Amino acid sequence: MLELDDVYKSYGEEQVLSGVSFEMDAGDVDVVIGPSGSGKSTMLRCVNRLTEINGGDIYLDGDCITDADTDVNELRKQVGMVFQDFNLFAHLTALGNVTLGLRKVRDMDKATAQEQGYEHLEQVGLLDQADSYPAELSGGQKQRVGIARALAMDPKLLLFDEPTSALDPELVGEVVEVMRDLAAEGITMLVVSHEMGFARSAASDIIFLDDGQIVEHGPPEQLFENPQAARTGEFLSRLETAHEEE
Amino acid sequence: MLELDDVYKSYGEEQVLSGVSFEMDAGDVDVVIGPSGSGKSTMLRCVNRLTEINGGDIYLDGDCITDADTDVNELRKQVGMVFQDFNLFAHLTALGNVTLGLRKVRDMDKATAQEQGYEHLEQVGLLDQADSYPAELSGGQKQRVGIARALAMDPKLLLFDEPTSALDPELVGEVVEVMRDLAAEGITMLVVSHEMGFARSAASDIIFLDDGQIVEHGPPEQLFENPQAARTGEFLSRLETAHEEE
Amino acid sequence: MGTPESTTSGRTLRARAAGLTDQPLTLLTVGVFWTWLVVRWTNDFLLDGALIERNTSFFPVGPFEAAAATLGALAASLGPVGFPVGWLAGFFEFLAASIPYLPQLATGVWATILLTVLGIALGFLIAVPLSVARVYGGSATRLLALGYTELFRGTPLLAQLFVLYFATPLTTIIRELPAVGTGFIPAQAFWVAVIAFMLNSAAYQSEYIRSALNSVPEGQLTAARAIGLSKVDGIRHVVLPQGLRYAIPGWSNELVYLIKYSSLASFITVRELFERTDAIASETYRYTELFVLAGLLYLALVISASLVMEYVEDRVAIPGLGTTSR
Amino acid sequence: FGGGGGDGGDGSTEITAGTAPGFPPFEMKQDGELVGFDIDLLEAVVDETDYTLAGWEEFEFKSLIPALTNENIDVVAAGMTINDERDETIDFTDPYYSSNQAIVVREDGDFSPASLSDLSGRAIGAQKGTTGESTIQSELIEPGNLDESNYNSYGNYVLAVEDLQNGNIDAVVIDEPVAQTFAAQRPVAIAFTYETGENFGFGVRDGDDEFTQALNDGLSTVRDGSTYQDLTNKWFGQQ
Amino acid sequence: MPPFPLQSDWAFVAGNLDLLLAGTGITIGLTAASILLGFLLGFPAGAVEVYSRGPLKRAVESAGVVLRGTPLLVIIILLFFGLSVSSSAFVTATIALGLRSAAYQSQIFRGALQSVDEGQLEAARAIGMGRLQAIRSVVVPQALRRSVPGFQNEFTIVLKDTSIAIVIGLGELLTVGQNLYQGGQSTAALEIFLTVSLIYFVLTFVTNRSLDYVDDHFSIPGGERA
Ligand SMILES: Nc1ncnc2c1ncn2[C@@H]1O[C@H](COP(=O)(O)OP(=O)(O)OP(=O)(O)O)[C@@H](O)[C@H]1O
Ligand SMILES: Nc1ncnc2c1ncn2[C@@H]1O[C@H](COP(=O)(O)OP(=O)(O)OP(=O)(O)O)[C@@H](O)[C@H]1O
Ligand SMILES: [Mg+2]
Ligand SMILES: [Mg+2]
Repeated sequence: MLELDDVYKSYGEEQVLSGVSFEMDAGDVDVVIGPSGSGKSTMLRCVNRLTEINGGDIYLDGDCITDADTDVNELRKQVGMVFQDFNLFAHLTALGNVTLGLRKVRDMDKATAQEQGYEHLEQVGLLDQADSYPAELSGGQKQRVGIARALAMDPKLLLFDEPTSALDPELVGEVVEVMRDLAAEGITMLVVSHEMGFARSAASDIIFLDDGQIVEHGPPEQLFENPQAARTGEFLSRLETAHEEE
Repeated sequence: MLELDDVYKSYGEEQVLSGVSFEMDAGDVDVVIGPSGSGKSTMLRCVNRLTEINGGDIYLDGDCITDADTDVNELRKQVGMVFQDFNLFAHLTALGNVTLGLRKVRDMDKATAQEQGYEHLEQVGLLDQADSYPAELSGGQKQRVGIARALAMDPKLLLFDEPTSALDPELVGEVVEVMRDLAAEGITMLVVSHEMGFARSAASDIIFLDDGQIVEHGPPEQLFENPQAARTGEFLSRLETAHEEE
Repeated sequence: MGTPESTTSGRTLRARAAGLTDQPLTLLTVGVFWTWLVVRWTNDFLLDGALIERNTSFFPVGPFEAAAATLGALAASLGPVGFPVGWLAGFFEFLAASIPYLPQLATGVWATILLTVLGIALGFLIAVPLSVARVYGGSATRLLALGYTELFRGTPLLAQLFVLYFATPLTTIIRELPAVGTGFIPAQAFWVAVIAFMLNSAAYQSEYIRSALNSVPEGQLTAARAIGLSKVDGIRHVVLPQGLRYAIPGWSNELVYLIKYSSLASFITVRELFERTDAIASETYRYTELFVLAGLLYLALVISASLVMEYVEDRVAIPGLGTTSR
Repeated sequence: FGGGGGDGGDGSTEITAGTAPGFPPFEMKQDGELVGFDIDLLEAVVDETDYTLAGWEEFEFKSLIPALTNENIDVVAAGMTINDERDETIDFTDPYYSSNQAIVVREDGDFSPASLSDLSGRAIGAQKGTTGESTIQSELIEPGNLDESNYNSYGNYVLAVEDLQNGNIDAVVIDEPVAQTFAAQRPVAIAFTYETGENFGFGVRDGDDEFTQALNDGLSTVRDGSTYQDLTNKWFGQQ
Repeated sequence: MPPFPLQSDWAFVAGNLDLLLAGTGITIGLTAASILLGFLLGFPAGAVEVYSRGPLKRAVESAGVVLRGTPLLVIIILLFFGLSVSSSAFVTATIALGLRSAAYQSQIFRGALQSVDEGQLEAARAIGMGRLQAIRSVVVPQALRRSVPGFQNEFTIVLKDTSIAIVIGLGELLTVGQNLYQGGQSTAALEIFLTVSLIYFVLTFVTNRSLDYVDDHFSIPGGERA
């Protein structure tokens, strides 16, 4: 479904990704963890080509999508993205956010787009808020609109970049719930997140990225209970300092 | 040391605090938890009179500090505050942040103020960053400067308003550590925080605030293991949804 | 944030905003312009014409005229393809025509600079309390400050100059002051213009500063008060140092505006750059050349001001303050 | 200039005149209407020719010559003195009025000069681009009798007289008929007149000879009849 | 006729109010035409400064610097007498004011476009929009709302600067006012200036309040006020 093959990426002097390779199958939910600055966001952004890579290849359903002649707009319809800061279109209602892509990218007429828009808002439990503007929504609601907006394009793969880290602790639950539902529906997702609860219960694989390299990659049980690399263990223990005894 | 006696506070029509009463002794560390909008921040801000109350009294070391003739600037020297968003003075270095109060409020000369400033930066482990501007610091470092700034005024009581919730997960640890050290030194602290690890291990008492009222108040073991009110249990379980199985 | 990358991106942002001011050619031109001005002023004002007689240009007209003639002939001989040479000839013709007027214009430039600098600096002293009153004042002071700004921004500067000069006893009062109009100190009309520019630009400056103060996060003042600073001290030591930095780009705009609007002082007989140009033009009828020349001198002043403000902004820059997103 | 001269007038017989109101009684606005001696006179003169006057355009005085050379207008009737500098740029018709410069002072003031040399050391004013200004330049400033900083130039006579009343200047140099009207209306007086022997003429484009000739012919017809005298009586009263 | 009938100064102003109002009409027309021209040129120029690279951007920036750096008085005189762009004073004044305003409006729109969070453009691209389309459907609608305050300022400035058109003889408000007291009928110079100022003040006040209303009307519920 998705394959990264020896991907390199640098910004000027700074090497951000150094030979990243992994594969995921349709229906997989892979969770990426790693310290700040390790290249997690960059890796996601390479997959829908918001950032261009310097070396290696990325394949989606067997097609190399990092060729120069790939139509990036076409690619991005197939790869949805959910942002940490939501990035909802501030001048549009929740429904407007979800339907903009349908109307301007998929060229749907207004009525059909709205119909589909309502469906996706229902999917994330926000039918009631269809006419609210982003500034009128809570963080958790914003993020769910962000998810609905990505789903509306009917993507093969959904990317999530720390979808809950800008949320109040008690609002995290509602977004995690929606993600869990999507996972259960078999939607393929690549998720950067440090929500350990979600990672343990919903992830097919955990990918630990450090300094632009995949240090460890495996199912959650193995990675959490029995980390192979010393760095993985160290990072996990740092993550838990604050939550100890819990 | 600190006593709130039947404190009421409203913003216009909206009743934010409705008869809040509790006491804490010197050396206590009380942790306040509760849903968003329940009045936690408002309660803290009443204690150093960043917000004025509408009813009841607040006593600090036996003096009523909510009298009209209390000198608020004098009071605020005795009650330090650490903010969720740090609120570091953006135009001053770490050292400048710590010494501004010493120089302009305590009227110290520059050399003495700097000497003390360095001491407090050392206390939070930031001597190396004395000359960095806020924008050059990581979140955890910023918050530690915020703590040093409050400590510099040599307050009787320190207020913390969600000091870690704006931090990257792996940076939370360093701030919690500093707070734990302060607790160990016997500094009196009133902390709004949902860091359960810290609450369990360092709190003398937990105060659960809901809808402007204290629903439950007791030592952490009792409150977490055996919540008396249904609402407390419900809130705690919502808090843990995202972290379940951890 | 605060990494070397973000500092450089801040700098490119600013350079972009300034447009031409980062080109070496511009810097060279500005350098030549100021050297000429300073030498001219020193000669005319301080040395009493020791280097060269007042009103006599440093540059001889002859060579430029000769060059223009030669190039003109060359252009003619080249036929239709000679037009770039023709332009060059026109340029030299323009220079030759301009040279005799340069000394008088340099005197006008001096008055323009003095008017602008005094007007903006004195206006600043009013603008800061005015903007603080708008943002932090009680309802009465707020209203008063609002009234002031609306009044001075809502009526033409020309009308303000007129009222102050012809309809108030200001000229009489200033005229009676010792030393006014003698030696270096300009006569009353100049000072009336300075007062008008001060009052008018204070209104505009206060708007820029006000919006900059508003962009200082509220938490900054809260934090200042939380360590025991009074409101006034908090504004003074925390909000203003940040707000004034945010205000620099807008304030620079106002400076540029004032340089150009100082030309209106000619209306009340102040002999600044525009008045000088106009006077020479109405004597010689060489409107086009003279106004192009005046335009170039104003442009040089404006670019110089932008350069100075860029330097100031750079000097007082603090990582993370004002360089992003503006 | 002058290369294409003549095409403004002879292509069609319609001409546009330009003036600068604010110079009573030669030209001014009353109730929104342009009126004055120049206005009536030029209309009478053009009536005597084959041309028709399409209308008037108003400018600042100093903009009139550029407007003329630029073909915005075809003739200037604005109390414009014929002098050499102007003659280099444009042409003039025969003179239609002779005027001297009057030196105007405050009526109640203690300053009563009797000759130009009495003005030295005093602050004096004139309207920019007028004969008054050139008189000050050539008779006072250039010989060194007046410091340049003592001369104030105004966009308009009215402002100069206003400033005289304010006390910022001690004398104004203006065309004599204009000075008389001011003296009649304001607390100012004519101290003395300076004989320049200057003449007003209508300004026309350099090389527009046919048109100039027509205006000159018209002017002599008007002068020979009673019209000219009628207009002088109307606008200069007792003269 | 007596050339100088004596009248009370204020009565004189009142008697000539119709003329002043006619001048006001020209002032309003000139302002509207110039602002419109300024917008039509200034908005694309601002967009070019933000989104384009290379010679086009450099050209737009340089033109902006020159236009912003030269006094309007000089621009008007050059266009009328130097380049003779049109024999109509109204057209020339509109072009001069419009070009100058375009240079300033481009900066207003540049700032507004830049102030829209980069994440907005990114999010639009992430759902498959082309760059141009993303700018048009997501960035521009937000930027236009944010430029209202800057636009208000610019409007006020253009309105008052129409008075400079007096140098090419355009009979707008200030010219009419000057002609009145220079007509020799009255010494009401101060009264005329005060009246003219009042008219300008009313015009700026009314336009600013109307633009406030427009701003309110188009503001995004719950969103920040620019
Ligand atoms: N546009 C850019 N230009 C230059 N450097 C960049 C850019 N984007 C990211 N970087 C750098 O690349 C490195 C990796 O950044 P990235 O955002 O991928 O990390 P991350 O793992 O997502 O971190 P975080 O957990 O903080 O989001 C960092 O050092 C960052 O400074
Ligand atoms: N300055 C204010 N003006 C009006 N209402 C306010 C103000 N500050 C707070 N409120 C209201 O008071 C209530 C309590 O707010 P408070 O910030 O104390 O809650 P909180 O418990 O700290 O919430 P959170 O966890 O989101 O920080 C909220 O409904 C809020 O809208
Ligand atoms: Mg990231
Ligand atoms: Mg709070």
